Amino acid sequence: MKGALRPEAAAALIPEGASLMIGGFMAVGSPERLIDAIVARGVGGLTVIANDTAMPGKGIGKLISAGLVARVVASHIGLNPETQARMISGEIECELVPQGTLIERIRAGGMGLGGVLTPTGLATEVEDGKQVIEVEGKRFLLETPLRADFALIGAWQADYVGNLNYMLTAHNFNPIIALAGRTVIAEPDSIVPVGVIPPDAVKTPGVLVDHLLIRAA
Amino acid sequence: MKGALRPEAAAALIPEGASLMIGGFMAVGSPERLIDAIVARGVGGLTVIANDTAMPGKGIGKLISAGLVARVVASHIGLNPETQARMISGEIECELVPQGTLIERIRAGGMGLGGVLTPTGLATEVEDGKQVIEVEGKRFLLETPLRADFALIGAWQADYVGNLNYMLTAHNFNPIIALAGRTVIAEPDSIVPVGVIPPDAVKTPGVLVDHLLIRAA
Amino acid sequence: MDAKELIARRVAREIMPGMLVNLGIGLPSMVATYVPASLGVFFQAENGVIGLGARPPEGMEDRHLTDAGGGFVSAVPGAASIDSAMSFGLIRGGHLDMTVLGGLQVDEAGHLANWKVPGKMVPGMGGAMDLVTGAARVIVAMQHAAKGQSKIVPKLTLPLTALRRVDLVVTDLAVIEPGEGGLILRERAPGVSLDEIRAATDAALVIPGEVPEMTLAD
Amino acid sequence: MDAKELIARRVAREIMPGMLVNLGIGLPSMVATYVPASLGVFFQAENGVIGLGARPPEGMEDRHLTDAGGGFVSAVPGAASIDSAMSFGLIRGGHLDMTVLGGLQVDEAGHLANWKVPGKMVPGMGGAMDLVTGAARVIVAMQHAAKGQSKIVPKLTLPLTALRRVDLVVTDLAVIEPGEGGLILRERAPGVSLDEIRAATDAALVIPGEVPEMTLAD
Repeated sequence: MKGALRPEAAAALIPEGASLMIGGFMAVGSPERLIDAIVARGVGGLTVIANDTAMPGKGIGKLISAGLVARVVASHIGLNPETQARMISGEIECELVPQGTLIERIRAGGMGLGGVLTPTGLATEVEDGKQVIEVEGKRFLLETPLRADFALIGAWQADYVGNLNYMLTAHNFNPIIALAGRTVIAEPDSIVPVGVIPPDAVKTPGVLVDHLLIRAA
Repeated sequence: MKGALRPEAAAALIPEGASLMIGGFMAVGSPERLIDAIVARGVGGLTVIANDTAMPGKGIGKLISAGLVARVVASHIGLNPETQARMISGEIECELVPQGTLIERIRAGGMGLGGVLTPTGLATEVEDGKQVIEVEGKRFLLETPLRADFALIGAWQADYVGNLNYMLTAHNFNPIIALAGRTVIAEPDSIVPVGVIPPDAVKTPGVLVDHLLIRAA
Repeated sequence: MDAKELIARRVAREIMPGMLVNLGIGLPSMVATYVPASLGVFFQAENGVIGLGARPPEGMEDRHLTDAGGGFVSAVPGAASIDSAMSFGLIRGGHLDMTVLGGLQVDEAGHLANWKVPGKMVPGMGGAMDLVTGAARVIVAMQHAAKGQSKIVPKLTLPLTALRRVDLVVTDLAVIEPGEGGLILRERAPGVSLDEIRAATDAALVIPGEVPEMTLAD
Repeated sequence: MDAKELIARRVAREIMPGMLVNLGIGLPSMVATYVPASLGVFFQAENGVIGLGARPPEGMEDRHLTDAGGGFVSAVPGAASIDSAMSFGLIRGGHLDMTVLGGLQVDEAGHLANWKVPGKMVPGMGGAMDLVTGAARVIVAMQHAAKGQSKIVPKLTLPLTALRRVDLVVTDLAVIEPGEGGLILRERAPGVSLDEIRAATDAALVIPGEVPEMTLAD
């Protein structure tokens, strides 16, 4: 862990065209201050890998509305009409992935696996273009790993060495994307001294985290 | 969760020839009282799937010494000379699996995946008889899922609905085998009222646990 | 009682003590209202708490605790937080005892379409494909018809959600059990005749000698 | 200073501030002794704590906290407990900055054999195959020879641990860096001559113009 950054300094790390995994489920557990800083910086052509694109004005929805996103890999965009409109107009390229497959692909990327076999999506349009592999007489889709340049995490607590934990339904994609981003930036609700988060309560070890966002003013 | 059983009642659930996943790493985190009860019952022909076979007199080592085990799937048996001797004499059939592959095979079994692709074991004797699959120009071994009739878990705390947590290095295989046993029996150090383990501290949700062992006398 | 309440009350009767149940957003989420706490059922939302409870008291909503639709919920005693990998591990691995989902169409093979209307609605499949593939029991809760069109059809015209045959379809007119031999009409809604159901259904129905009226949860 | 201490002290110098490091049991575990706490290094054992510390004070050992060999350890401030899936996810996914393992043989291709002697020792590979496959940097710490036989060989005669070429070999005689062109002799142990190293080594060595003596950690 390299230290705590102001939101604008964290956003400045992100270049044009970067790929971002962003935690959150309908913006619950998303790093809102970091997203605001990226919008303020205005860097475009981004790929966003996330469960969903939230709704206009919240979480990832703010990146969509600002026109910064060129490509979305998500399981659901139905509650953000702007994503739908920009997809239909061709401004955003959208890859829709079943939610359980998406999280396993991210985990595989983060954990050095070459892929996973899942029954989900067999015989649907999700199967198109994929290898079908038979194991013990059953057919599965081969789903390949996903990684990203950055993982942007919304956490509950962080300690001074970057250990993170999460609260209730704000876990969602956060602990998994922490493994799959080449640079990991976490925005915690609070930053506490080492020892306040006991070892058994750590959900993301600090060794995975590159930067924390400084506490909110 | 169906309730708390005496060790002998829990052991009585296990038939001749059953397959058992057992938590623990060199017996740290293994359910010792449950293992003692299985030894006392003396049911044989067991398959044990675990990281290791501990050492004589400890954890899984007690099942080995009692001659109850016909087959072992493990990553390491080197610290139990009895396992080695019984393997060489042909009494125990032994499948050795790299540790990271073993835990992923168990996870895949528990999570409904048809397998995972790993680079581990490529070009070694672990590759023998396995499918090699190429993804994005890299070669991987296809490793298939493992399940078992029973998962026998050593936990730190359980609550009345079966939620479990674990302490320090006693996590190891326990939270993963909880997903892959058709019947899951957990031996906690203590059993506490609902609410003592907060939702964010639960490592194994009670919905996965069939039986707890009653507290030690 | 309106059609949605009727469906929710009938689905509630499928829920057995101690089950782990996922309720989709919309109509399916209404089912929880009719399941008594004494059953010890745990509701899961795929976004990550086992043991979802009702909306919290005014002023006590917390932004870290919502259902899959983003609405504020509470958690029952004994709840457990899980991340998305665990959530879908439970779903795909068959640990989820039941899922209740909405539907656009069910056909004579028992196949469900519920995630896409080509050229019109492309919201993404979210968790639907995993839920239908992996849950131990899949119940479709939907109106029998939409805009005068039967949603029980001979063959899906909308994109398939999963290969797996669903276990039960509960509508405002009927309870239908898909099986090897087709769609078996199991129950009629109160006061609805067999002829009315036949007339409202495009698919062929297998009709046993006796088709009782639904019993509804309180 | 005996051979093992020499090796451990030389390996310790490879460890950089803030690294996540896995030390194998036996000789490699001695390396920790020579790494100052001020470096902020986190040691991992594959059985599951990030931030392993020294043996606890007498009477304070806890059976829930051991290293991969089953010996009692402590944990440093900021430690994190992990299960085996996470442990090997960190290893296989390249999050582990360095692993230090023992070896039976290293050959001119930089390949390591360290888990099996056919017909003799079949302990199982444990975590070795994952560690060598996945760690960002793999260091082999071993005696240069065993029973008068060089362990640095032209071609492995014992079973391979992993396809991956190891990054550095530290012995009681030399520091050797396997590369595209073979085994490069980088350093000599204090007081050991090039001829002594050549004589003790079955494999061909690439010997640069200058081969300095090792510098050891305090």
